[in-house]
Amino acid sequence: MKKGRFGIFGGQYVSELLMPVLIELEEAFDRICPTEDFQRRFRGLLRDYGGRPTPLYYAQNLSGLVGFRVYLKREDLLCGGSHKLNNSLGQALLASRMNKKRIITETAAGQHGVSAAMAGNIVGLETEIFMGVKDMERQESNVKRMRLLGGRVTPVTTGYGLLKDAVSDTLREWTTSSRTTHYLMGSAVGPHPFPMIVATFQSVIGEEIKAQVLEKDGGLPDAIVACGSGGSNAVGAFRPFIEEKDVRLYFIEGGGESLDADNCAAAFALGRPGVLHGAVMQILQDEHGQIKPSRTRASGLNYPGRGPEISHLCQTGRVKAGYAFDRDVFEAVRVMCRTEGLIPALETAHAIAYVLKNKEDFDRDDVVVINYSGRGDKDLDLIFRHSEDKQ
Amino acid sequence: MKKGRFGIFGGQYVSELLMPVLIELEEAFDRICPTEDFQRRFRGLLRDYGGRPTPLYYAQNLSGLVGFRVYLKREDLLCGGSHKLNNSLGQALLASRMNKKRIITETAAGQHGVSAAMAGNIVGLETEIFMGVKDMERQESNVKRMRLLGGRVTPVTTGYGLLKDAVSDTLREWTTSSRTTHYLMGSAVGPHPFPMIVATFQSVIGEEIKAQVLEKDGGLPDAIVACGSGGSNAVGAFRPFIEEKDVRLYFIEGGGESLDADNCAAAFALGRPGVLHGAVMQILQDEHGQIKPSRTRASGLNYPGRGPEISHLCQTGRVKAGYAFDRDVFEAVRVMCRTEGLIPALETAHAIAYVLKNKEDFDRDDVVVINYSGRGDKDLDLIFRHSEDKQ
Amino acid sequence: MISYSDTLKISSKFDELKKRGEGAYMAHVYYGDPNEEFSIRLIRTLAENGADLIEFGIPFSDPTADGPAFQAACERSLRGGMTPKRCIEGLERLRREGLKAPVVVTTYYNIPYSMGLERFMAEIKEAGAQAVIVPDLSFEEADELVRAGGKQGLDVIFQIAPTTEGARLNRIIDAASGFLYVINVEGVTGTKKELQRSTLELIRGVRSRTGIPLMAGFGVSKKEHVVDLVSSGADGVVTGSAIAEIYSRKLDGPEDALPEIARFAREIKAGCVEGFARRSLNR
Amino acid sequence: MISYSDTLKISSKFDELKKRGEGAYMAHVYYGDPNEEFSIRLIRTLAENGADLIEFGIPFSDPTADGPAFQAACERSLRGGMTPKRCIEGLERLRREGLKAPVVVTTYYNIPYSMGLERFMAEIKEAGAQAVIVPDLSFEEADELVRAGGKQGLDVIFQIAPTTEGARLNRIIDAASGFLYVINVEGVTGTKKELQRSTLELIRGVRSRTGIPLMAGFGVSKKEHVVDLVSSGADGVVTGSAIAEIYSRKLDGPEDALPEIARFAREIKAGCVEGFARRSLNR
Ligand SMILES: Cc1ncc(COP(=O)(O)O)c(C=O)c1O
Ligand SMILES: Cc1ncc(COP(=O)(O)O)c(C=O)c1O
Repeated sequence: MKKGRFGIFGGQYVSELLMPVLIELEEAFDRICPTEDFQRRFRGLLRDYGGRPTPLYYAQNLSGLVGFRVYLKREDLLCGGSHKLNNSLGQALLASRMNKKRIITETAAGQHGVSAAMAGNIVGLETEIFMGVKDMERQESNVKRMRLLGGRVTPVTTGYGLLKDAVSDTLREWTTSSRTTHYLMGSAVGPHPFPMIVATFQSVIGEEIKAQVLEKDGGLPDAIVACGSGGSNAVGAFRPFIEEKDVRLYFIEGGGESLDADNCAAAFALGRPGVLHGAVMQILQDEHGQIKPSRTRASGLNYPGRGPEISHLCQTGRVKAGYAFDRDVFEAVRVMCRTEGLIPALETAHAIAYVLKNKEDFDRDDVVVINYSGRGDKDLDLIFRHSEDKQ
Repeated sequence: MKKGRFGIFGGQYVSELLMPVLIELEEAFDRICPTEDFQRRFRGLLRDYGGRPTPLYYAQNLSGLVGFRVYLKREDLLCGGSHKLNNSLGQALLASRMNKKRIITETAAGQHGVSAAMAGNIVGLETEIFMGVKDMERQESNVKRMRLLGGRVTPVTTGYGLLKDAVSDTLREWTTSSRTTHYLMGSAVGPHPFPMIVATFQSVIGEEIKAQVLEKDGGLPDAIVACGSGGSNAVGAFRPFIEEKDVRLYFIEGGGESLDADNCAAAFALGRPGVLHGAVMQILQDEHGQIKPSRTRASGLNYPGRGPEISHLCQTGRVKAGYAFDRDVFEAVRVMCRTEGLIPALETAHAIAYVLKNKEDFDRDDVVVINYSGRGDKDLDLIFRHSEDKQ
Repeated sequence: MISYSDTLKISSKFDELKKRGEGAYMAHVYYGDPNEEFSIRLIRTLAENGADLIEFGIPFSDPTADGPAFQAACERSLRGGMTPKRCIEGLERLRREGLKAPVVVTTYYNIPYSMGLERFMAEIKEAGAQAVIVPDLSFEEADELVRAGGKQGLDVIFQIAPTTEGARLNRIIDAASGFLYVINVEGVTGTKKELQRSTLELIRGVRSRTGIPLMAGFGVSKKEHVVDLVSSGADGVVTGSAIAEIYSRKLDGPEDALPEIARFAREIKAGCVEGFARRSLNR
Repeated sequence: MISYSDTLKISSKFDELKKRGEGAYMAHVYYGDPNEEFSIRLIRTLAENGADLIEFGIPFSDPTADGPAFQAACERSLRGGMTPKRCIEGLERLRREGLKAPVVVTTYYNIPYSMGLERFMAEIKEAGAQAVIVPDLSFEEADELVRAGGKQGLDVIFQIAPTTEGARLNRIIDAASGFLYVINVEGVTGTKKELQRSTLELIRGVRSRTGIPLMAGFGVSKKEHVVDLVSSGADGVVTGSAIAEIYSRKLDGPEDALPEIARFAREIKAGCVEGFARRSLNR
């Protein structure tokens, strides 16, 4: 397969202005990342700053409820509250080794922006974060976090004021500053080498799952379930299992109100391959090729594209794509709170909701790992308002 | 020393209604806690649910700033965002083994209430949390968390509507229900056996520090700094070092605006021994023995009493008591954000502020461990408003 | 210095009442709520209308054994500037002005602890008290206060509760002096509509083990309660919150509540008499 | 089907201009902003007032290489219901109504990708285009589109930027057809006050390596820019955002802006002529 390609997906569809920095980045990644020095610092930060390994928690009460064994891979316990830091630390370190002076990035749920600001401070680089104005409203607490951390949060008003517009603006900013600035891509999307870099840094999740489930359960899991849009937490969790054909892999998108609703983000059900932000991906778009924004309640699932790797894995059937509707997502939050005392991020709750609503996908003696990608602190107001409304 | 006594401190000053349950509790703790079965479940939950061991993080940037080596014991990464879960899981497990049907407790910052609700769900016990109305306002997000987790949050309007009043109301409730209900005491305070139980469950912090600092730095630390009011995180961190006379121990209280201000919580500077909520403790009180509430910006430091063990350690000079004023605490938050990308809880920021303001207490080659007791998510609005005001 | 006749001794009071065939009525007030003058008149009214003993409360900021009525009473009194010293002066004044009933001072342990146990006991003794009750002082921690009381000839009253059992119960009974305070309910002070069956069983059980006077308190607010308690073996009852509830409805002019309080006290006392009579019948 | 004379060929146009001693002026518009009728009149105005080539933009929802002016243009056009198909029909109409300038269709890669590359190239060819520019299509990914263009005789215009260097620069130059689009600035489209010195060096550098026509774009908004660029070796310039900025101040009646746009075009064209003249002097 051509470098940077996953089947028909991937590639480098960017302005000529960016090609040189992408080439530089790939070269630097290939050169720096494998060095012992980089790995020692990266692994050290993941462990001591991030809190890795994150636990694999046998969710006894939830298992009792669903009738099969469920483990949660606790990325919510990673510093910052989601899996995002794995990638941010890796790329920030890389950027500093590349002598970049500054980090730019975009964020939707704010989790990535927070982790980028953290990582920027650790390596001593300025951080600017582009964020759609709509997302800024919905994820106000994360905006505060980023600003407290010294991150400059730049509101994006173009387009729909959502994540895709923020990515566009970050790319624009990058074209003006790529010599000094690293674009810390937040998910496994964008032009090559980003999907590869992000997946590499995130695959620590899957490596840990593999070792932990072997230790705790004596074998490989029967299924791994992860939510996503760009797909970084999913690819990170899935990577070490792709060749293990007996391990079923599920990728859960935001279903919004329904498949017909205009907030639906089920790109595998409703989209088709297209080119956006530098790569061929599975994309939500209209008949003419204009990109459609989605607006599920989970800001982090509203990117219209699916990263090249997850696009390919779903297209070829290795990964099963599913979705969860908003109402089931809120119910999943409730169940998680009551059974295990954990408030999940709305994104994460999609994976839980899928398991709760599709019990027939799993056998009585299946071992199912849910990649518990983040905690719900950022969604507290939304969740609380919803739970009040229901009473 | 008499059981339950630390020098002149401690004891069991409670209504006769509660003596039988305290005796039952002590007996149950002594019987159940050492069993392999209990320890396996407790340690298992701490690891897989809680995320222990929490890292000991060498804060390179902060160290550079202060001029000596600073390690952070990352209790902020514990599930729920502070050290409180160590104790809540232990007591909730104990309560369920004692066949109690229900947990009651109080909370100020809400961190303990959240951890109690989590632990309650894990062991399948109902949880009711008493919280002063003033604290409910200031820590609104934690109130939401507790309620989402199914905890019943009961507003306390008596007295000043602060933590001490919530403790009083919880004690009152306990006198009516002690046969079926466990009072999950949130700090190392209250009548014997609570201070012992809480310190035992929290001392996992210090045990880990000891092993980790030996591994990372090749020796014992020169100093350990912890914030506190009841003293659970401090005692937990200090316990394994009390006999190591070369390790200096610092206990940092809330200084409020100034020592003269009526929000000051510096009980070791301003208080004296007294009896409250079941024990002889160092207490903020007026000349007549009426308890004085404090109202520093950190809800979790406003308990007017210092647990018997920390009271004794400070009285005998083994631990040095210090305090930090509000303005230095907010500055410490800023420094922490910028140097290490971490937003500390306001309580935790007191320990950091002390180190920043008292650099002369430490030598150039000192190794200082700050017990980083919690993350600032709960204080986000307060911190953010303060940082905006300053601009 | 005021001198007190032997009749003020608690044991003499119980002897006297037994001879008269009456249960004892102890009325509990927090001094200074809502002001000193009212407390003086309140105590006088109670003593004149049937209260045999006065439980004289020194307010504390954190009265953990008290329910809402007494919490509010403590708060009001403290907000009015009340201090332990002024309370003791108030007691002295009551004695000076002729109060003849034995007085049991009640407060939380930090008040004597703060003043110094010896000094506290000496001062209340001098002011005219016969005993103390410290609701947050467990039997296990009481030695020091008992010792200080011993020096002054003051009884430290112990409490027992429905949850007190077995060997501990016996130890407390054996160590009791003055009288034993039987906590009727599992809970804090405050009026209750009904008396629990188990309360009467508790009284009967303790009665069968000891001759020391038993005073039943917590939750008593009606004559029927009193009759039942005394006829079951209690030597008397305590009411507290019930009184505070009456005047706290008229805080603008609490004196207006005194006639109703007088009526209430007479009824409780009547219950003490009737209960005692029934007890004799029961035997 | 419409037939086009050879004069529409891009190479012929450059030959002709060179013969006349002029730099080429390419005017870039997004079709349909704010409506189709205006775009038709705008393009006609530009062609009549000095534009030698038309860069005909098909709006895309996420124009990542464009600055604020063109982002807004795309948004307005799409909000008005514009589709790629209607754009192509618009181009056809322009040809039918006599537009003689070569047309370079520009759009983002998802538009041809979505329609199918072959079909897209065939349709724009048939409508009258001579070339395409796809700003988010890197040289490395261009093979397929070049192949589809080859079948139709359409040039795929490559871009080079200040950051393009070394072997890659040479490879792109060697593969270029039609002309090379030199991106003047590190950044997106949009007007700039000043032209950077480095831009002119870039032009000179590339000029020395190749004989293919060089069109300099991004940030061009003033005659002085144009003179400098053309005199430094560019065969022409592109203006885009500058035009959109003029009419976007009068969106209620954009036609009112046409006289100003005509003036603007004439000035840019004058710069092309003057720059060329100076170039000859420089030699
Ligand atoms: C908690 C959480 N989970 C999942 C995601 C989705 O990102 P990805 O698809 O890259 O895993 C996000 C994005 O913000 C997130 O915050
Ligand atoms: C983060 C944090 N640190 C410290 C404390 C103080 O508690 P303790 O004195 O029991 O350690 C609290 C109490 O709420 C807290 O939330």
